[in-house]
Amino acid sequence: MAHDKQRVLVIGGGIAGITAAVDLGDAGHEVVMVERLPSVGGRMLQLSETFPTLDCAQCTLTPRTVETGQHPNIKLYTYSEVVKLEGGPGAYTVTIRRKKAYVDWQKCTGCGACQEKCPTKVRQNPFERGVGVKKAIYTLSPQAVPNKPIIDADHCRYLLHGKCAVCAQVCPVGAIVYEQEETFVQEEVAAVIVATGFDLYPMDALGEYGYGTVPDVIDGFAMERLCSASGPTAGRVLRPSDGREPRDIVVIQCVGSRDPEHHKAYCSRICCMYSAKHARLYKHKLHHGRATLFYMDLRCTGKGYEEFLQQSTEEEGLVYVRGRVSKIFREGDKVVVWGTDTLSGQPVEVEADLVVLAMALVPNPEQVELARVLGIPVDDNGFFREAHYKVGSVDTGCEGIFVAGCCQGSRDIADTVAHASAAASKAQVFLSRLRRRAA
Amino acid sequence: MTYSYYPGCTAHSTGWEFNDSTVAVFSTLGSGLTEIEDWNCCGGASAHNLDHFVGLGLPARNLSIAQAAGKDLIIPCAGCYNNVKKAQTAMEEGGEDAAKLKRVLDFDWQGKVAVLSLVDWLERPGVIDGLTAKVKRPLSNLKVVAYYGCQLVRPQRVTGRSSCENPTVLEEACRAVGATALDWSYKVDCCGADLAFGHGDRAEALCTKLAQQAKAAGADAIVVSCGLCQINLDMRQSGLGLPILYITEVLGAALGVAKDKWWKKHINDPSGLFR
Amino acid sequence: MSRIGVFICWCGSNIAGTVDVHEVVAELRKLPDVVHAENYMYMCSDPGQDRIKNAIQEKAIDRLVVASCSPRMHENTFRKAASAVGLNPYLVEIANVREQCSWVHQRDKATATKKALNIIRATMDKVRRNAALEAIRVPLTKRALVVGAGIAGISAALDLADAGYETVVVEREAAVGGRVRQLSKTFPYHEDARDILEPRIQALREHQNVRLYTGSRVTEVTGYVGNFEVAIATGDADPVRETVGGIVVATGYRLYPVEAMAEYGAGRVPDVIDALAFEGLLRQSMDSGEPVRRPSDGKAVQDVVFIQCSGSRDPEHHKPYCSRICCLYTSKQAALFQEQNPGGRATVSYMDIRTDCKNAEEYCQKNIEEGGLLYLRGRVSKVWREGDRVALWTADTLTGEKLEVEADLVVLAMAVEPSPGYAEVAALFRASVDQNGFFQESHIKLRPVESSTRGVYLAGASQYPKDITDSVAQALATASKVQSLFANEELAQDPLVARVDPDACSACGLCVPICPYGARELDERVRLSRVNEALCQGCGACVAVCPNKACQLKNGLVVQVLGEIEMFTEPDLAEACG
Amino acid sequence: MHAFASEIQERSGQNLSRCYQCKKCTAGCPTVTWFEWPNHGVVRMIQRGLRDELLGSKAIWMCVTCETCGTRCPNGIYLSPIMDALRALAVEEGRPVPEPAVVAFHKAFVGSAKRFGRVHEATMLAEFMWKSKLFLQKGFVGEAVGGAKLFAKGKIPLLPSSVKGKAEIAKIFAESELKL
Repeated sequence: MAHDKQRVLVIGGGIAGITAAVDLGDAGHEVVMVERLPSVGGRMLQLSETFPTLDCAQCTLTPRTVETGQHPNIKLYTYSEVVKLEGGPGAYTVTIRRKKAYVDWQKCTGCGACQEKCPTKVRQNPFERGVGVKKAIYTLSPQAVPNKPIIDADHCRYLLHGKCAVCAQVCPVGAIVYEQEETFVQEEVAAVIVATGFDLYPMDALGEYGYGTVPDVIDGFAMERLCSASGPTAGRVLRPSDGREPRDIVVIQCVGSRDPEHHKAYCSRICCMYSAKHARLYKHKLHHGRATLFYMDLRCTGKGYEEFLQQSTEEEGLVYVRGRVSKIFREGDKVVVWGTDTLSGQPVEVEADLVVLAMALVPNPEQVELARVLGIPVDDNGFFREAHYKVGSVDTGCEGIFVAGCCQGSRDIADTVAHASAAASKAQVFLSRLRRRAA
Repeated sequence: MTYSYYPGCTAHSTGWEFNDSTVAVFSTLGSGLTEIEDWNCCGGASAHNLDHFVGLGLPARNLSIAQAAGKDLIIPCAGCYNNVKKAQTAMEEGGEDAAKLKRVLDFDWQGKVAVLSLVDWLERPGVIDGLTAKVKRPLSNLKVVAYYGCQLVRPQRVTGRSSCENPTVLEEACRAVGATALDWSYKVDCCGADLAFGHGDRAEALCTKLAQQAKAAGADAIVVSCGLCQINLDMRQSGLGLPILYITEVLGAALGVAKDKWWKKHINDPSGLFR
Repeated sequence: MSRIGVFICWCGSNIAGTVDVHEVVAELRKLPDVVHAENYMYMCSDPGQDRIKNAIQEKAIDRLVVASCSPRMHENTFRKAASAVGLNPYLVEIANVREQCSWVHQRDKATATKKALNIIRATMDKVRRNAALEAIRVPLTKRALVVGAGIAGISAALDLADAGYETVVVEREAAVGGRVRQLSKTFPYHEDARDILEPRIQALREHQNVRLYTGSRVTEVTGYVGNFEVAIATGDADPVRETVGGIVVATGYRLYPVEAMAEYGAGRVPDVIDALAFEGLLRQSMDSGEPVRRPSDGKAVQDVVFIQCSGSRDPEHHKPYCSRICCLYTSKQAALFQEQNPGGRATVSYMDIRTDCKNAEEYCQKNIEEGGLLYLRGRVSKVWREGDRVALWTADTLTGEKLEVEADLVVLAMAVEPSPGYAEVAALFRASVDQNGFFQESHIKLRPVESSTRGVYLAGASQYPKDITDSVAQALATASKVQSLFANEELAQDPLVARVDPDACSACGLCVPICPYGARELDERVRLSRVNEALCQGCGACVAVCPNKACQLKNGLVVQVLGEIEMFTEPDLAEACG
Repeated sequence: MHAFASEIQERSGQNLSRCYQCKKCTAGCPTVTWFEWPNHGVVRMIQRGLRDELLGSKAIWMCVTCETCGTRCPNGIYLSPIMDALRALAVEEGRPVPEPAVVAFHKAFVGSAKRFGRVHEATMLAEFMWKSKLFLQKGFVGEAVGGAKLFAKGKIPLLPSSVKGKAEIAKIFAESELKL
C-alpha cells in the first residue's frame, strides 16, 4: 500500500516531537517540524546523564537528532514559531514565523568561526541557565541539528551599538545578515501534533529561598549544565559565586510543587528521581562531598526507580531528610538551610556550599497563546487538557490535533517517548480514515 | 536415635519439670539423651546485652563440646537454643567473630552436628508419628493454644526457619496426642521475659495480654517450649489462673509417664487438666 | 592496497580528554594504506559528517574507520553518511575508543592513547578484509498479532485495525477486558470502569479488521519480523495458524498473592483481602445500593484499613520495586468506600504517598481533606483476627508511637507482578524479561516499547506496573511502531549473516540444532548445509560449532576476528591493559 | 555517613543506610511504649550521629531482643544487634544508665556465669536485689512474693553447681571488653 503523502505538523522538536516525527516519517508521512530554538533536541540537550542508568543524555539523544535532521520525510523549521492555523481537520494551513537569526542559513556551513571570534560573552543565555556563558552568536551545542548559529540580538554589540561586526568579518561565506527580517511561510498539513514541552517554575517566585540574592542557589537545569561533560564547566560541579568545589550540597525537592496555597498544587513527577541523580552525580565527582536531600514523599515509581533510590542511600550515602525547608539564606560564603526532620521531630540546620532547588515543572509560557492559535483547551495549570483522562490522553477533543509529552502533563523521558508514539499512532489512524473517506 | 543434651542452668532450678519431662518423653520414645560434659551457662539474655564477644563465647564453648560429642544436640530452653544457634551462625558466616572464637576457644566448627530445639526435633520426620504410636492416655479433654514466643523462631538467619510467623508443629504434636490445639494470633508475640527483673510490671502487662487472648480463644492452658516463657507467663498473668504447660509435660501425660511432682512445680496448678 | 580513511572523534572531552587524539592521527598517518586521518570535536555533528563525506570523495577512500563511541550509538549515522557519497556502508567500521577505552582508563592517558591506537589498528585490520554487501530484502506480511485483550491489548488492536491492518487478537480468558473488568470506578474522576471498557470491547468485537480468539493461547512462534508464523490453540482440535508481520505483547499483571504475607495472616483471615477483591466488593455495593459488606459475615463495614506497599518495596522478603499504581487506587478505594458507607472510617497505612500523575496529587489531597481519610505513615507489622474483627499493629505518623488499630476489613494493596506464564510467553516471542519477570524494553528511555526481538513490541503492565492512562499510551505507541513497520513494502535486513563454504562443508549437520533462530537446514540432495538469510541473526553459533570451518560470518570471517585479537596480544598492550 | 553510624554499623553488622523509615519495626515492637524514641527513631538518631542521647537512653535497655523488628524489616535490618552494640558501648564507656535495675540484673547474671560457669539463681538474685536497691522501690513486695513462691516450690536451689573448664570461661571474659 503506497501512502499518499499526507503531511503532519509537529510543533516542538524535543524528544517527544522527534519521536512522533520519526515514527510518522518512517510510516511514510511527510512531517513539518517547527521548533522555537535554533536546533532540535529540546530539554534533553541540556541534560547531563539520565536516571536510572546514568547514561549520558547526549549519547542517547544525538543519534535521534541526527536521524531527524537527515530523515527524507522530515522538513525542519527551527528558530520558528506557529502563529496561525487555518482550515479544518485534514486540510490545515499553518503559518510559521521564522525568527531573525541574523544568519543566512543557506550560506552558513556551520564552521564555527563566528562563535569562536565573537568578543561578547553572555551569562544570561537561558540555555546555560546562569551557570555558563555563550557568545552573542551561538549554536546550542557542538552537535546541534541543524548546526546553524543565531545572533543574540539583546547582547550583540553590532546590533546594539553598530560597532564590532567581527562575525561578519570572519565568516568565510558571508552568511551574517544584520539586516535580516523575520519571514512567514505557509505549509499545508492534514494533522497536528503538539509537543511543546515544559519549563521550570521561576525561582524568583520563592522569597524564602532567596533567589536573586544568593548566587549559589540554583535550579535543576543549572545543576544539569554543571554536571554535563559538554557543559560550561566541562562536567565539574563548581559554585557559581566563586568557582569553588562545594563540600556540602543540599537538594530541596517539591519547590513550588505540592503547594496549593502559594504555588502549584500538583506533583511534578520527575523531581524525586532527578534530585537523587543530581546528588549521586555530585558524589561521583566529589567523593568526599556531602549531599543532603529534603523531601516530602519519595516518588520513585518507574521501572528500576525504587532500586535506584535504595542504592542512593545504601551505597552512595545520600542523606535524606523528610521535611520542607522553611528558609535559605546567605551567611558568609555559606548558604544556610533551615529545615525539620519530621522523622525525629528535630530541627535541622545545614551550612551548605551549594543548594539545588527542584523547581516545579510548568508548561512553557508561550503555551497559552499557542492553545488559542490552535483552538485547543488548557487546564487550570496551563497544561493542554486531554480529551479523556484514561483512554484519550493524546487527544485534544479537536479532530486531527494531538498532544504529546510534558505539555499535557509532567512525565519522564520514557513516558514522554511512549506518549509521543501514541500521538503518532492516533495521527496515523486519523490519516488513514481520511484516506478511506477520500477513496 | 540418640542425642546429645544441653539442659541449661534452669534444668535444676526454675525449669526442673521441663528437664524432667523432656528426659522422660525421650526415654519413652526410645531416644537416648546424653548430657554433654561440663557444659556452661549460655549467657542468657544478659551476656550479649553487655558484651558482644561474651555473648558469643559462652554458647560457643557448648557448641564446641557438642561437636566433640558427635551427636545432634537437643536444647529444650529456647533462650539457650537461640544463643547456641547464634554462635553457630557466627562460626558459619566466618568473619572476625568466627576467627576470634576459633582462637580463644581453640575450636573449629565443621557443621557436623545439628543444634535442635524441641520444635525442630518435633519437625523431624517420624517424630510425631512415633508419638502417636505410643499414646497411652489421649488427652481428649485438653484444649490448648501453643505459644512459641521469640527465641525458637527468630531471627530467621539464626533459626533457619522457613516461616517465622506461623509455625504449627507444637499444635500438631498436641493434636497427635489427642488434645485440641486452637488457632490464635499471638503465638510468636513476645512475653517480655527480659523485663522480668527490673520491670516486672511491664512483663506482667505483656503476659496478661497473652493469657487473656489464650482464654478468649477458648484454651484451658498455654503450651510452651521455653523455660523463660513458662515461668514468666506462670508468674505474671494478673491472677487469671491459666496453667502454662511445657510441651514435654503434655506429651509425657499422653504417654503415661507424667509425675505429680511436675504439676506441683507450677504456680497455676494444671493437674486438674489431666484427671 | 586499500585506501583507508580514519576519523577520530573527540566526543568533546569524553575521548580527547584522555586519549591524545593528535598523537593517534600522527601514528596512523605513518601506515601505508591510510590515505587520510584526522580528528574532530564531534564526528557525529553535521560538520563532522561533512568532513567524512568530503574526504571520501576527494581522496577516493574505499574503506572507512570512525574511532568514536559504541557502534550502538552512531554506526548507522556514519554508514548513512558514507552511503550518501557512494561508499558501500558495509565497508565502514566503528572503533569504540570511548566506552572501551577513554572512559575506563581516565587516570592513565599514555595507556589510553596506546590502547586507542591498537583498537583502531585492529578495526583497520578487519575493514581491510570487509566485502561490499547489499542489504537482504525480505517480503512483509501486513497483519498484526496482539497477545492479551486487556485495556492495553484492546487499545493497540483498535488503532491497528482502524489504520486498516488486519489484527489477530488472542486472549487467554473467555472474556476480554482484562483487569479493568474487575474494577469499580477509576481515579481521579470516578468514572465507571465499565463505561471506559464496554464501548471498546464492542468496537473490538465488531471491527471488520479484527480476528478475536478468546479462551486461546499462542503455542508456537517461528519466523522473524515481517513474517512470524504463529500457532494458536483455541480449544478446538487443531490449532489455528496465522502469519503476521508484527506482534504486540500485552499480557498484563496479577496481584502478588496475599498468601505470601505471613505477618498479615497469609490469607487465613477472611476479612483481610487484596485490592482487586475490594474492587469486587465496591462493585457489588454500587450495583446493589447497599453498603460495602465484609466477606466473613456480610456485616456492613464500619472501619477499613488499607495497607499500601504490601509486598512492594521489600527487597528482603518480597518485591524490591514500587508497584506504581497502589497509592493512586488506594486513595480512590478509600474515597469510594466512604461514599458507599457513609459514616465509615477509612485509614491508609503508607510509606510515601506516590500520587505523581496528572491531577493525582490534587485528587488524593482532596480525598484526605474532604473525606477525612486518615493517612498513617508507617508499615503495618502484623495483622490478626481479634474476635470478630481484624486487629493490626502500626505506627503513628506524628508521634512516632506504636498503635494498635481494630477494623472490620483490611485491604492489602498487594504488589503488582507479571501474569503467570510470563516466562513461557517470553520464550515464545524471544522477548527477554528483567529480574522481576517484567518484559525488558530495548532502551529504558528511548525505546520503551520495543522488545529485544525486532518486530515484537511491549504494551501495558507486562512491561512494568502502570495505570490505565499509561498502559493505553504505551499500547498506542506499539501501534505506531507496527504502523511504521507496515509502511514498508519489504524489509531491509543487515547482510551480516552466516554463509557456507561448499568445498569445506561435510554436511555433518551440527549447525542445524545449534542455531537458535532455526535458520539452518541440511540439503540432503547435494549434501550441504544451507542458511536461511532472512532468519539468520549473525550470532555465530554455527561458526563455533562447525568442525570444518565451513561456516563463516560475512564481514566477520574467522581470519578477521583472529586478526583483531592478534592486535591485542602484543605484549606491551597486554601489559598496559593489566 | 556519620562516624557514629559507621561505628554502630561496624559493631552490629547491620547496614543502617538501607533504612527508609517505614516504621514497620516500631509497629511490631512489644516494648516500644517504654522507649523515649521509637525503633525507627533510634535508627534515625544513629544516622544523625546523636551519640550521647542514645547511649544515655532508656530505649536501648528496654529492647528485649525479641527480633520481631528484624524479621519483618523490608530491608533486613535487625535492631537487636544494633541495640546490643549501643548497650555494650554504654557499658564500656561507663555511662550513667537510666535503667539501673536492668543493668544490675544483667551484671549479676553474667557475674554468676563468670564465677561458677553456670548461673546460680539464689546468689545471683541476692546480688541483683542488693545492687539494684530494688527492695527500696515500690513493687518490690510483689516481686519478692513471686520469688518466694518459686523458692517454696523448690525451684531455687541453695547450692551452686560449677563447671570444670573455668579457665576457658575466664579466657572468654579476658578477651572481651566487659568489666563487671
